[in-house]
This record gives sequence, C-alpha cells and structure tokens, in this order.
Amino acid sequence: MSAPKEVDPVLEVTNLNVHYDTGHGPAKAVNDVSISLKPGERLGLIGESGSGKTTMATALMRLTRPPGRIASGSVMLDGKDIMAMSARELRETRLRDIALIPQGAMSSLNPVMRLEEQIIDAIVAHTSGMKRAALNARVEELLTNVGLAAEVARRFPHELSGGMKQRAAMAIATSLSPKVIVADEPTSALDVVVQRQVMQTLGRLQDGLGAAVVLIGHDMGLVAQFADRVGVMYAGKIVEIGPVRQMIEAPRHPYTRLLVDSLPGIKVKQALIGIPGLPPPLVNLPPGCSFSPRCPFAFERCKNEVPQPQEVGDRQQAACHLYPEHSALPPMPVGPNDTEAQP
Amino acid sequence: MSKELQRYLLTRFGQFLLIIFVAVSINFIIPRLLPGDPVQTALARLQTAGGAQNVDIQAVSASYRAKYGLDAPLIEQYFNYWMDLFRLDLGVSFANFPEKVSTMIGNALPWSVGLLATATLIAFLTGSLLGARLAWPGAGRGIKTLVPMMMVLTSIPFYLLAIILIYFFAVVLRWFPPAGGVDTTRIMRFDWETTRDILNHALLPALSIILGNIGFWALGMRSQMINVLGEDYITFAEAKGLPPRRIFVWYGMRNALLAQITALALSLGHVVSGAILVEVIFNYPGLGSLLYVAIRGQDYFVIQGVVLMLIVSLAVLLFIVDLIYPLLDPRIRR
Amino acid sequence: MKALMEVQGLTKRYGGFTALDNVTLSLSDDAPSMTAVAGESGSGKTTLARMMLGFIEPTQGAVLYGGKDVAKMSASEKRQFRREVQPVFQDPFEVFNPFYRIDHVLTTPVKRYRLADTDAKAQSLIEDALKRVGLRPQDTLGRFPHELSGGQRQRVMVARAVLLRPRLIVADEPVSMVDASLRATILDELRTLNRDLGISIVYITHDLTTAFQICDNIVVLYRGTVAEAGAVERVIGDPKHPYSQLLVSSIPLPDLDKVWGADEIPVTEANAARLNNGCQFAPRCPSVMEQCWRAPPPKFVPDTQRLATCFLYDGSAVAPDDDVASVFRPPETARLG
Amino acid sequence: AQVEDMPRNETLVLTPWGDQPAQFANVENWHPYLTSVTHQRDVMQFTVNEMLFYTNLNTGELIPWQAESYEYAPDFMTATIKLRDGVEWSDGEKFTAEDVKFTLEAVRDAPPESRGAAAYNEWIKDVTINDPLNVTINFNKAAPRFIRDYLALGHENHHTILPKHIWEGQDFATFTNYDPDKGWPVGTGPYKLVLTTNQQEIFDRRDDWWGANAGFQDMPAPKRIILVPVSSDDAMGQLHIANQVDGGRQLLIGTFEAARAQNDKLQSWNTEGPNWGAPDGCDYSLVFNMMKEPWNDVNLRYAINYAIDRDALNDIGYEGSQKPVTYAFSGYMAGTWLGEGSPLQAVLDKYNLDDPSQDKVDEYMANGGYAKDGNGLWAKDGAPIRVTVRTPAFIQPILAPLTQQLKNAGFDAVQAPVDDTWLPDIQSGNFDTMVFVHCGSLSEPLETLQHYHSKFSRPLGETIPTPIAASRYSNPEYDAIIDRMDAVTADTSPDSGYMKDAAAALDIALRDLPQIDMLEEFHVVTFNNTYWTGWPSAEDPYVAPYTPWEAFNVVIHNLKPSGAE
Amino acid sequence: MNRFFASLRRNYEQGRISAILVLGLTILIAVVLFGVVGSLFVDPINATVGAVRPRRPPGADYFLGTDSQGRDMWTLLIYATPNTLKMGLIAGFIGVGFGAVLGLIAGHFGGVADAIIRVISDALLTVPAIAVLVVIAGNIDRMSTLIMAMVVASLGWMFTTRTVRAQVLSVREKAYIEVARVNGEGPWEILFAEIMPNIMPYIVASFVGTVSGSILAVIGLEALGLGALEEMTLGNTIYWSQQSSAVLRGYWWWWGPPIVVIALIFIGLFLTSVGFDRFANPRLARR
Ligand SMILES: Nc1ncnc2c1ncn2[C@@H]1O[C@H](COP(=O)(O)OP(=O)(O)OP(=O)(O)O)[C@@H](O)[C@H]1O
Ligand SMILES: Nc1ncnc2c1ncn2[C@@H]1O[C@H](COP(=O)(O)OP(=O)(O)OP(=O)(O)O)[C@@H](O)[C@H]1O
Ligand SMILES: [Mg+2]
Ligand SMILES: [Mg+2]
Repeated sequence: MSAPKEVDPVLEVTNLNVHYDTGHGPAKAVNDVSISLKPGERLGLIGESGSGKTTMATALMRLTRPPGRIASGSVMLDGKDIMAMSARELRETRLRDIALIPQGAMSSLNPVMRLEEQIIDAIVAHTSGMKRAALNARVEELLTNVGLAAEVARRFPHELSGGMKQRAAMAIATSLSPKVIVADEPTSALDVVVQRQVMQTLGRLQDGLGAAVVLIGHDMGLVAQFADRVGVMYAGKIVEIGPVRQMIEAPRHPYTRLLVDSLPGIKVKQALIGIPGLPPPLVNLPPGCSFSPRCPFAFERCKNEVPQPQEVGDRQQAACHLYPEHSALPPMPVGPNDTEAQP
Repeated sequence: MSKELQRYLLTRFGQFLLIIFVAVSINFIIPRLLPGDPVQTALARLQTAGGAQNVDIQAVSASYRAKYGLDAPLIEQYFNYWMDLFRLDLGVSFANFPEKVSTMIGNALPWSVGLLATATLIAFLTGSLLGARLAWPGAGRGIKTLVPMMMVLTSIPFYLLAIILIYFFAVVLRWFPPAGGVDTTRIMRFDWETTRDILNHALLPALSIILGNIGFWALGMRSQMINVLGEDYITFAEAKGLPPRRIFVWYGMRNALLAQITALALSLGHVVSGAILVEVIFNYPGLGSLLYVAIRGQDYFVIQGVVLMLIVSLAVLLFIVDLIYPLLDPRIRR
Repeated sequence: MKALMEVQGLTKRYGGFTALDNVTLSLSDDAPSMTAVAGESGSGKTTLARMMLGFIEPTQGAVLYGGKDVAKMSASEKRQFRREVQPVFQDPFEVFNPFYRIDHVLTTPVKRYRLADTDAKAQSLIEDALKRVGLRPQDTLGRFPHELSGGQRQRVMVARAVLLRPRLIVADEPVSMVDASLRATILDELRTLNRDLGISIVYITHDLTTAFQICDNIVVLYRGTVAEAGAVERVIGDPKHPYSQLLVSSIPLPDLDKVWGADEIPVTEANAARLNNGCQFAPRCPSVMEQCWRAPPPKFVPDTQRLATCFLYDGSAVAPDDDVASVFRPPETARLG
Repeated sequence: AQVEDMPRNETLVLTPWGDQPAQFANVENWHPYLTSVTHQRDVMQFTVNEMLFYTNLNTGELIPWQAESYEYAPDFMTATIKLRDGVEWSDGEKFTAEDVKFTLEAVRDAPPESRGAAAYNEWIKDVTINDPLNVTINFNKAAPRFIRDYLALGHENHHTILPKHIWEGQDFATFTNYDPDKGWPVGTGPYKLVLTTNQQEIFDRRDDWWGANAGFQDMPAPKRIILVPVSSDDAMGQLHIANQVDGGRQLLIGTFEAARAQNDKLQSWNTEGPNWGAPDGCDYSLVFNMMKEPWNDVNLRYAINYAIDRDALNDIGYEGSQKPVTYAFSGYMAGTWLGEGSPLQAVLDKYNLDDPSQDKVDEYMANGGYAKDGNGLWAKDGAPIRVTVRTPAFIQPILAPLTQQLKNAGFDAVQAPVDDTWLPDIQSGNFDTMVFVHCGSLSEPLETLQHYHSKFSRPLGETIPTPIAASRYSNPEYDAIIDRMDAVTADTSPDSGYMKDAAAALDIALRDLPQIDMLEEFHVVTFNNTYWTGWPSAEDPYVAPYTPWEAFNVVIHNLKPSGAE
Repeated sequence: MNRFFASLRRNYEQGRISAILVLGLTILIAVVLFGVVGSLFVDPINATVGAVRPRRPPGADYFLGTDSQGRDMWTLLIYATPNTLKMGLIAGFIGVGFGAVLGLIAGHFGGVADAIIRVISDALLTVPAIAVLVVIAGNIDRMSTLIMAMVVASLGWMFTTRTVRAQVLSVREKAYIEVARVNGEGPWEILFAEIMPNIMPYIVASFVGTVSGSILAVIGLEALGLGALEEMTLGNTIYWSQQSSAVLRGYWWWWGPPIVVIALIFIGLFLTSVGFDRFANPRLARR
C-alpha cells in the first residue's frame, strides 16, 4: 500500500536534537532531525549501530532519560506538541496516541508479573470503569490478534520465547489503537522465520488500526520488505529519505549506496564489499559532513560545510553536497578496501 | 508441582539438613573445646554464692558429671546429644540447676522475637521504602536530607546508639523507662495497660535497632532500585503511560525487593547475636541477656542451647527464603 | 579421502532434552573447505560447534581430529588440537577480557604455544596477522577492547586465529553482532583465509545469504537433526526440504520484486504432542504425511550434491553412509589466485 | 490464680543480690536447700521463711525469733533449743520440735550438693525431742560454734526449719516444694507466694501470721513484696531513680552518687561518702600458691606487698568506697576486739604492711636474689618474674590498677582474662597468683585465722576442700594454736588466753604472708525512702543491711510507709 | 603502575570515582592521622592506669577529661584509634583473602570443592561469632588484639566467598575464558589472570565491607568484655565506661569521644564502600 497524499501529517518532528551529556561534552545522538509521517504510513529508519535510532524513538515519546536530554525541537502528534505537554497529558498520550514497541522486548516485560496483568495495567491506566471480565476478554482479543493463544496470558515473561515476547509487547502497544506506533528493531534478536511471522503480524495490525508506523532497524532487507518510505540515519542525522524502491534502486547518498551494496543476495555469488572506516565519535563530529571521512566522493566542501537535506528525486531527499550538481550518484570509484580510502 | 520444582525443593531441603548437621556439630564441639572442666566451672559459681564453702566438692562433681552425662566417651556424648535434640532436650543450666535450658530459652524467646524481629522488620520496611524513594527520580528534598542522616545513624553501631538514646531520653529527659521489659509492679495480663507498658519499655531499644539499621536497608534498596530502574521494562512501563506510583511499586520495588530478601533472612537470624548488647544495656529479658549471662558464667548448656537456637533459626530462615523465593521470583520456578 | 575432522554420530543431551541428535559430518583434509551450519535459534548449532572445539563432551558419538577422539586425547595431543582448531565467537565484546589490552589475546598464544623464540619475532608475527585482517598494528595494539569498534574487535579475533595458523576455524555466528556494512568485510576475510592459507572453516549462522555467498556447502539443522545438506547453490538456490524452503522464503531481501510469502506461517504448533519418534519438523510441516509421525526419515538424495531428510523424496536414493559430507561438492579451488 | 493490683505505696519491690539474668530461673522450684536454686537467699528467707534466731552483726546481739533461747552443755557436745510458743506454719499446723529434728536430720542425710549437708554430716549425731518446744542437738564432737554459725547468725545461706508434715516422705533431692493449689511453699513467715514468673516473684501478706496473733511482733507494713530481676548496675541505678525498686542489689559508688543526685530519697549505710557502704566481712586479697616456685619465697611476697598502694587501688578501682586493710578482720564486730589496747592491733601495727615503697620492693627483691633484667623487669637467673593477675569477675575493678602498680614496681605483670576457670584452678592448685575475695570474721578473730589451718591444705594437684585455703599454707605450730582456740568459746577481752593465741597466730600469718589482704569490701547497699522508711543504717544499725542474709527479715518488720502516694 | 594510573584516570573520567569515595577515604585518612600524628604529641604514660587523677571532666589539665581508671582520655583515644583500625584491617585482610580464594576456587572449579566450600560457609554463616570467641578466649592465657582480629576474621570470610563465587560463576561463562583456553592457558592461570582481575572491584568492595563488619564485631565483643582488656582500644573504652555506669552518671566524655571516633570510622568506611559500589557497578555511577 502507499501513503495517502494530501493529508495532514499525524506526526511531525522538527529539528529534534537529543544529547547525551558525557565527560567530554554532549554527544549529539540525534542531530537536527526532521521527519513527518502521514496517517497509516509505514516509515522505515535504518542505520548502523549507534547512529541514534533508539535515542530518536525514545525521544519521540519523551522517554529520554539522563544522561540523555532533549536539547531542542518539537514533536507534534496530531497537532499537539509532545515536548510541551504536562506530565499528566504526556502520560495519557503515551500508548493511547503513540505507542512503542521497545528494542529489547526480551527485557521489556516485568519479570515478576503475569502477562495479563501487564496488559491490563496498560488498559486500566487509560480507561476507567472496565470490569474484570471485560478486561479479560480484551486481553484475550489482543493476544489472538498477535497470534498468541489466550492461555499465554497467565504466563510469566520468562516462560515465553523471544518471538512470543515480541508479540506480547506488540499486543500491549496496540491495546488502545494508537495513531502512531514506533517499533524499535522489533525482530533483531529473532531468526528469520520468526522475524517474518512477527513482521507480518505487525503489518496486519497496522492495516487493521490504520496507524502510522515508524519501523527502526539496521537490516535493509527487513525494512524494505515492510516500509513504504525509508530513512537512513548516520551519526545522528537522517542522511537520506525516500520511497523504498527509489532508495534501493537509485540511492543518492553515497552512504545509502554503500549500505545497499554491502547486502549479499542469494542469486549470484558476488564479492562482499563493506564500508571502510568507522562512524565518527558523536561528541566530536567532523566539521563538515559526518560521512565525509569515509566517503569515496568526498571533496573539500564536504569537510567544511554541513550538507542540508535537499530534494534529489520524487519525494526523495538527501543531505549531500554532490547535489544539485549531479543528478544521480556517480559510479563508485574502485579502491583498496582500506580504512583510509579516498576518492 | 512440577518435577523440577520437586527436585529443587528436595535439593534445598538436603542442603538445609546438611547445614544444620554441620552447624549443630560445630556447636557440640565448641563447649567441649573449652579449657577446664565444665562441672568444676559450674561448681565455681556456687561456691562464690557464699555459704556453700562447706559443700563436698568431690562428691558433688562426681554426681553432676553423671547427671549431665559427661562421664561418657565423647562419641557417645555426641550420639546422646543428637538424641536429646530430637527430644527437644537441651540439657539443664549449671547455674540454675535444675532449670531446663529449653525452659529458659522459651521464656526469653518471646521478648527477643517481639522486640528484635519487629524492630528489624520495621527497619527493613521503612528503610527499603526510603531507599527506593531515594533512587526514584525527583525524590523530595525531605528524603534527600533524611536519608544521609539515617546513613550517619547507621554508621554508629546500634548498641552505641542505645547508650546515646538512654542518655537523652531516659536519663536527661526521662520520657521513657530506661530498663527492663515492664514496670516492676506490673501484673502482666492481656490488657491494654500491660500492652502499653510493654511497648513503652520496648520503644527505646527498638528505636536504637531501627535507627541503627534503617540506613543500611535504605542504601541496599537504593542501589537495587537504581539497577531496576535502568531496566527496559521500566521504560516500557513509562511508555505504557502508567501512573508513576504504579511503576514505582509494582515494577520498581517489587523487583528490587527480591535481592533484599536473603539479606533480610540473614539479618533476622543474626538479630539476637547482634543485639545482645542492646538487650544487656536495656536490661531486657530476652535471649541476648540470657546468652550474655551464660557466657560470663560459662554456663555450658545454656550457651550451647542459645547458639543452637540461633543456628537453627538462621538455617530455617534461609531455607524458608529458598522456599518462598520461587513464589516471589517466578523465574526461579522452573 | 583423508579427514581433517570427523564428527561421528554426535549426540548431545541436556537433561532429557536432545540438543543435537546423531549428526555425522567429516571435513576433508585434502581440499580446505568452507562449510556452513545453519538453522533457527536453538537448533543445536552452537552445541555442535562447542563439541567440535572440545569445550563440551558429547553424550554419544565422537569428534575425531586427525583420527583421534578429542575426548580421549593425551595432554600433548590436546595441545596440538587446541592450537590447530580455533574458534571465532559471536559476540566481539565478550571475547576480550576487559581488564587487558588487545595485545593480551595475541601475545598469550604466542607465548603459550611458543610460536616465536624472540620478542621481535613475536611482534612481527602479531603484526603480520593484524595486517592480514586489514588492521593497522600501530592503531590497534596497546588499546583496550572498548576503544575499538565491534568490527575491529571481531577482526582482532580473526587475527588471533590467523596467528596460530590453525587447520580449522569454527566460527559461531561471527558476524551476527556486527553491523551490516562490516559484516561483508569480515566474511570476506574469512574467505581469504580459506583460500590463501588453506584453513578449513566451519561457518555457523542463521543468515543464509552470507552462507550462500562464502561457503561451498551447507548443513541445515532443525532441532538437532540435519534437515538438508549439500552444496549451497543447491540447498539455498533450490531447497527441497520443507524447512529449508520455509527458511529461504523467509529471508528478508532488499529486493522489492521478491516479496515475503504472503501466506502467513502457522504460529502455533498443532499436533506438537503427537511427535515422539518421527520427523522433528512434522508438527510445522505444510506437507506432513502420516508416515512422518512414525519414524525419522532417512537421508534421501533427491538429486546430486545434496541430501534431504524428508519422506517427500521417498523413492530417491538414500545416502550411502550417514555422513552428510558424502554429498558435498569439492571446494571451488578454481577461484584461487 | 488471679493476682490483684496493689498500690505502689503498699508494695515493697526488691531485687536479688548481684548480677542476675534478666529472667528468673527455676521459678517453680522453692527448695531452700538446693545450692543452685537461689530463691532462699534472694527472697524466701524474708517472706515465707523465718529462722530460729537472728544476730545483729553490728553488735553481736542475738535476736530470738522462732526460738526463745539456746544453751550448750559445758562440754559443747550437746545444745538445747527452746522454741517459742504459738509459732504456726502458714497452713495452720503448729511449729514444733518435731520440725526441728526432722530438718536437721534431713539435711544431715541429704545429698552432698545440698546446702549445709556436708557440715551437718560432720557435726550432728542426732537430735532428741524433749517436749514439743524443747529440742536437743547431739554433736559428733565439741561444737561450741555450731548453733551460732548455722542456726543463729542470720548470715547468708544458713538454715531454716522445714515443716515436717510436708517434707516427710519426699525425696529431698528432687522435691520442688511448690504447689500453688496446696499453698506450698509452706513457712512460718508472714508472706505467701502468689505469683512466680520469670519476671516477678510476688508475695502477699498473710493476715493470719502467728507473730501478730501471739503478740510477738506487729504485722509487717508492706502488703506485698515483689522480687524482680536486674542484670546490671546501670539498670539498678535507673530503677532506683524511677522509684521502681526499694532495695536489693548494691550499686557501684558512682552509680549510687549519680542516682542520688537525681533522687534524694536514696540512702546507703552511711550518710557520707566515699565510704557509703556497709562491710560484709570479706576483703580482696592477693593469694600466692605456696606450693609453687617462686611464690614460696617470702621475700618475693613481701616485695609485692610493698609494691601495692592500697589507697590508690581503692581510689582507682572503687572510687575510695572500700577500706585499705592488711588482714581480713571485718568492720562488724572487729570493732569490739581491735583498736586501742588490742593485742591483735599491736601485731597489725608491728607489721605495718600498708606502706607502699619502691625501696622496700628493691630491698626484698635483692634479699631474694632477684635482679632487674635488660627490660627493667625483676628476674631470677635471667627469667623475668611473670605475675599473672587473675580475678573472678566480681573483683574486676581491682585488676587494672593492681597490674599497673606491679608493672610500675618492675614486675612483669599481666591481666588474665576474666572468666570462671579461676575456682577450679584454685581447687586444683593450677595457678600462681590469684586475686580472691577472702571472707573472714563477722564475729570473732578465729573465723579468719582458722583459714590457714593445714587441715584445709593439700598437696598440689589434689583438690582443696575450700577455696579459702587457696594458698595451701601449712604450719604445725600455727595449727596447734588454732586447734586450741577452736575448742573454746571466744573470749575477746584483751588479756584472755584466746586473744593471746589469736595474736600469736596473726603474727605467724603476717610474718609468712601467704596472701596479701588489700581492701575490705564495702557494698553500697542502696535503699529507697520514697515509699518505705526505717531501713537499717549506721545511724540505726539494728541489723546488717544485706538482702541475701537471713536477718534481712528483721528489716521487713522495721519498715514503715513513707506516706507517699 | 602506568596502567594503574591510566585506569584510575579513565575511571575518574567515567564518573566511577566519585566525590563520595574521595570523602570516605579522606575521613579514614584523617582518623589514621589522628592516631599516628597524635601519638607524637602525647605521652603514652598518661594512658596507663592510675597515671592521672581519675574521673576528671574535660578542662585545662585534661583536654578530654580522664576515666575511672585514671587514664587521660585524649591520650587513650589517640592510642586506641589505630589499635581498633588495625584489628579491622587485619581481620579484613585475612577474611577477604581467605574468602576470596575459597570463592574463586568454588566458583571456578565447581563440583566437590564447590559443594564442600558452600556447605561449610553456609553452616558457619549461622554460627554466631560470640560462640567462637568464648572458646578461643578460654583456650589462650591472654587475649590480644591480634587474636581478636583472627577470631573475627574466621567468621568474616563467608560473605566474601559468596559474592566472589557468584561473580566467578558469571565471569566464567564469558567468552574470553574460552578464548584463554584455546590460547593455551591452564586452569589456574585462567583463574588468577583472567577471572580474578575482573572481580577485583568486588573483592575490594568486599574488603571495605569486611573491615567495617569486623570492626563492628570487635567493638561489640569488646563492649561485652570479651576483648583484650589490657590493650587500649575503642571497644574497651566503651566497656569500661559501661562498667562504670558512665551514662547514668553523665560522664559523657568517657563514652562520647570513642563513639564519635567509631562513628567517623564507620562513616568513612561506609562512604568508601558506597564509592566502591559505584566502581564495581557502573550503572550506579550514572546517578
Ligand atoms: N546513556 C548514554 N550515555 C552516553 N551515550 C549514550 C547513551 N546511550 C546511548 N548513547 C550514545 O548515543 C548514540 C546513539 O545510541 P542509540 O542507542 O540511539 O543507537 P542505535 O542507533 O539505537 O543503535 P543500535 O542499533 O545499537 O540499537 C550511540 O553512539 C551511543 O553510544
Ligand atoms: N548448557 C545447556 N543446558 C541445557 N540446555 C542447553 C544448554 N546449552 C544449550 N541448550 C539447549 O540446547 C538447544 C540447542 O542450543 P544451541 O545453543 O546449540 O542452539 P543454537 O542453534 O546455537 O541457537 P542460537 O541460534 O540461538 O545460538 C537449545 O534449545 C538450548 O536451549
Ligand atoms: Mg537501538
Ligand atoms: Mg548459538
């Protein structure tokens, strides 16, 4: 499915900055990120470990904890700024309007409470006057929705497999039909078969609820299979965002391109090519483009000037100095697979 | 009950028996390692009682020796010791012949349990609550200043605290009775007057134990709670939009308390040996005082009996913790 | 064929639970190969690896190295074995003792196995190994593990193995904790080791795409039993066993034309209780037949260079001996140089 | 049985003597002759029980009670006691000669651990009843002091008469003498036991007491007597301040002064300090094991004597509340035969042992052939003289200052841990030196002097019959004098033969110095006048003030309500 | 050494060495200095029995008054403080050393050794120190601070064993232990070179805990009169003040100063252990 066009966005993130205070100064884990999300849209966010995906996901719900802090920016959810809400409003908004499927579903369930209590907890916190029987019925319904047997409700988290826990978290996240679901790597610890099952469940739920989904992951394949639109994060920034097909077939940002190239297929055997070098330390970002030290196309300007996102195609934006000079990414220069590879 | 649970319980029970066996054997050996002759020592105190100077020592010690079974070979004594234990017979007090040690312990026990266990539990509960609150983000000013004060109090051994409390509240201010379990002229009945009198007397000693322990629990709880609050399930609970109180109690404290339970059992078990001085200082009629007097008088079987009590109760408490732990922590219930 | 390592009827039980059930696999000594072991979580991959490394002892069967049973080796044979069979672990952080610098894992084997008689020689050995995996010694040595990235740490571990010039590396999910972009680099290095140094490699993974890319042959495990085995092109390109089919169809590919099967996989395992002696996959199998419940299927060879333990291929030949390696294709030595 | 509340001002609250566990033991055993059951000395003697006679130890005056008088035959082989008419047991039975005969013979035949059994067995042949109020004791040998020592002194743990009609046929070793339903324990005293728990032993006044009926005495004033346990000096002080007790356990002088500062109703024996207390017939002495090297060397013993500064010991250990002495003659009747003109006083003055002097230490040590070693310690043949200062717990205050004084004089002195092995070690002779409490004369000099008689001495390793003979001194010359004195009654006039012998014996004792007497024990007995007045004191010394002594019964009869609410 | 400072700096920068640790150590050092430096300025004679007039309140002559035995409290305190600390340290070293070795062995080798060590340590955990002390006190002719320390240590190792064992069990599962094996290290080398350094923070934390536990126990036993009465220690001072009813008599200078010093020692140890706790448990450091 594709996103409806001229509708107001349900979630609009503007210039979000999240910093971790460290002994060496603030680490800019989310650096001036703006994205918007239409109702019912599926947005994938990928990026390598430490690029700020989880930080971003938690910041969307204002769950950032010290030493992290939301330095600036706004997160408008259906016209209301989450950053400006009172504690009470915030509590009511969470789960009811925006829900999180946490990264570590394995450890996101209270080990000493039965699953049903944890689901009921969530419902009771937002609705009043529900009878126990009604609650039980709702729990059963939610579990069935995610493909779990009703009997599972009586179990403790440790009695569930990883996939089941992930589904349980999903059941909780969808219990109040939120408008936005943020799913932070919901399947990274699962094997492919279970991964597929879980993602399909999520897709089905999303269809049913009409909620917008932000799916976070580091696996381009997985995100491609699920999302309508994909954003690529690098060192706290969204370096490129666009419709999924364009991102895979015609990536404009060199990093996206390298990322796609590093993915092996199962059709033909090919050389495995990684991206040389390391992401920069977040407390000490290079002055220009954060990717410039690793970029095969980097030139002088990249080292001095931070590139701003710009349209590079149909609904596709990239933050790269190659544009608008180039209309597409030039062919890859071939160089030794070395840390200090330069164009 | 699952097979695994049965096996778990059986293993634990086996361990429990083994520990009891070892500890009780140690307890058998301890007084027998004492130099000198326990009977002579027992007679010694009689002689200082005056007037008994014309008792025939030889005859008496022989008759005592036979009476206490101390003329048998060691291995036989050991066997008899176990037999007696099964009959709950702890022997007699030399100092208070023919009083049974079990009777003496039975008389002292309620006082100790009433005072020390209650005080320890109160300290545990309030301390844990304070510690948890301290770890909770945005703890109030009150708690932030209260807890360090508690820490300082904890730094003073509680028998020393008892001295200070007596000085201020019993000697200088005279708000509380300084010593004893009840008023000397009180006829004990099951009525309010008696209860109040008992509480009145228990207050200062209890306070010294509570104040002396609260910070310890607060600190332990604080670090457990900080660990727990770092867990993902707390973040997820927040993401669920739960009220803070719910998160605090059911997601935070509930998990943090788990780690404190074993410590509680250990400290409950050590309550008596740790609080001997408190009881002595307050002239409180509990096990601590009993043990103190027995130690000073080297009253052989009484020391052995009280120590046995302590050993067994601690082992039992630890065993109980093992038993209820699976109930508290479903993860162990496999 | 001379065998480097023979895994013979290997079975491991934990309590009543069978983690690995009667697996036989021999690795040829003639042509250093790359063999993948794949399967879902809990299928017994790590269990197999740890027995091959001699970390745990099998319940039944044996691991023979150079013809000797690893469990019964003398101290000096064990030393030799230890040196020649090296692991690469999954988690690139846990393999480093946080107390020591990176150097510790490199200097210790040099000392313990007396690989060099002088310090200078030792130093050059270490630097060589690091360079071989694309690390610059001066940037790497002297650092603490947490000062290196996951990818770098994993490469150090590969360097460690290189240093010892083993005959066999057992790599248990060496890249599952590493970012996609680094994954390629490390696997490429493993392949180079195999080609250039003639080291046999057992690559354990649940990622079929990488297995396909670097390995010659693959063994697909399901609940401790071999579901399918053979040349990667065969097994992954055209899976025969319903389980391998499920696996391959579940691979999320960044290929919008190859969408995930729209059919949802049944989540609950109906009839799981029925299973007692039959095919392990029967409860989940879409093409389950009556006989699947009764006895475990034998190793059928439906076509060349593969076997599948599935009654669907009843009628095909049965692998002559139990050894799954019997259907392996020889390594692509051609690509060498 | 239901026990009613009683107003505090009609209740007398006492504690046992000395440190007790905070709980009573054996609360259902009221056998007065069991050595280990301490009710007799703690409370029974002035509530349920009475004695034939008491003695006012301050004057020597006999206070007849259940009996009217006693009389010895000239050869001291028999004594006849005349009982008072009208004495009744609490169950209404008459108190008669039968009871006396029964008791004396029962104790004579009792198991050895019974109180007094050994002595009765040694002295008493049998008892004959002359008529219901007249009974004669027949002795095995001349016993000029038996009646006084065991039946009349009113001093701790001496003996009470038992009701034959209850005790007859009981097993003396195991009978508990307790049955509330039957009104046991039965005695002739004005109080009956109404409640006995680990916290309290309560006695209520019995208004049918014989003494009032017979016009012998008025009813005692307290309607109830409660005995409560107290475990420490501190606690006792606190109880006194809070008016929760009226008397019992002594206080340390400091505690007494502190308590008195907070409660001016408290009194002791004297009205001024630091000698607040009353003597108890004992002193603290440093005993040498005469059977061991080098303690058998009189030079060493003398040197040690002169190293000791008794005043300083008194000051540091006891805040000046005791009295320096050089021999164990107590402050009771000694006043009547010591002092100006007494031959005994002359001997004490001659030796003048209380004269600390380093010069004398050096001199005696030199005489004994000792010299100081490299560490400045007295040594012989290179081996320093180690003086181990051991004490029972109740003399512990003397331990530190005494050790320090010996150290200062150049001895290698150490404190031994305080425990209860001291007595077995005394008995077996397994010690070098020991600080011990030497209880001597309450009445006549012989009481103390006889303790060095060799009949108590034994070779090393053999058990001595009484710890008072710890030094194992033996001297035939000395024995002869003591034997002479033992056969006659005490005539303490200065010129009597008895006193001449006493002086001769004392001279030998001080010359040989088998032990060094240091301080006479004065206990700061403390009474509270808040509810009860009429306590004995130096100003009104009608009887000795100690609760464990039987004569404390006289105190009960002298108490008057203060009128306080 | 270089490595030590490097790691110190790293830890400090990571916020693991906290103000609390510094404060705790400062207090402890101050207490030690009080004893060490103080002893240069006072005459030890004044702390012997009968050296000065007994029972004087604080004043010009006696800075902290004198006790019932004629000892100058100030001098006494200066000599008693290091003695008490010494006992704690000795007991701490012995207890933790013994406990850590047993914990390491039990955790690392498992099996029979583990079972035996566990049963014995669990059993001893239930035996009160007093019982053992009574036996020892009875068997020696003279109690000394060293023996006190040993007795307390003999019952103070079990907690260390427990913690160390638990830590070894978790470290033992780490992959780097297996790496060490294939690197050719033997079991003992693995235990001491690979495992032990990683649980050092726990051992150190446990040392601080054991020292304060031992001091607590020593003072408790001394206050019961079971100590080495001839030696100058804080617990003995408390004992003598109790013996003389100092509380009731309002002679606060007998019990007050020792209590203050004891409290300072405990506060110092306590802060140090809190500080080390953060060291051993980085998560705590972040708050
Ligand atoms: N508590 C913290 N203190 C300091 N820095 C932190 C903290 N948490 C995260 N960071 C840093 O912030 C950056 C972003 O972290 P984040 O967890 O958002 O990454 P991610 O993209 O979710 O990675 P992953 O794929 O591993 O989940 C990382 O560089 C990380 O080191
Ligand atoms: N020490 C053990 N005790 C009991 N069961 C074990 C043990 N080790 C492994 N198992 C069980 O054996 C089975 C196979 O485990 P193994 O670790 O070999 O699987 P794996 O294929 O490596 O899985 P993964 O992909 O999750 O690493 C699992 O079900 C596991 O729970
Ligand atoms: Mg993340
Ligand atoms: Mg595995």
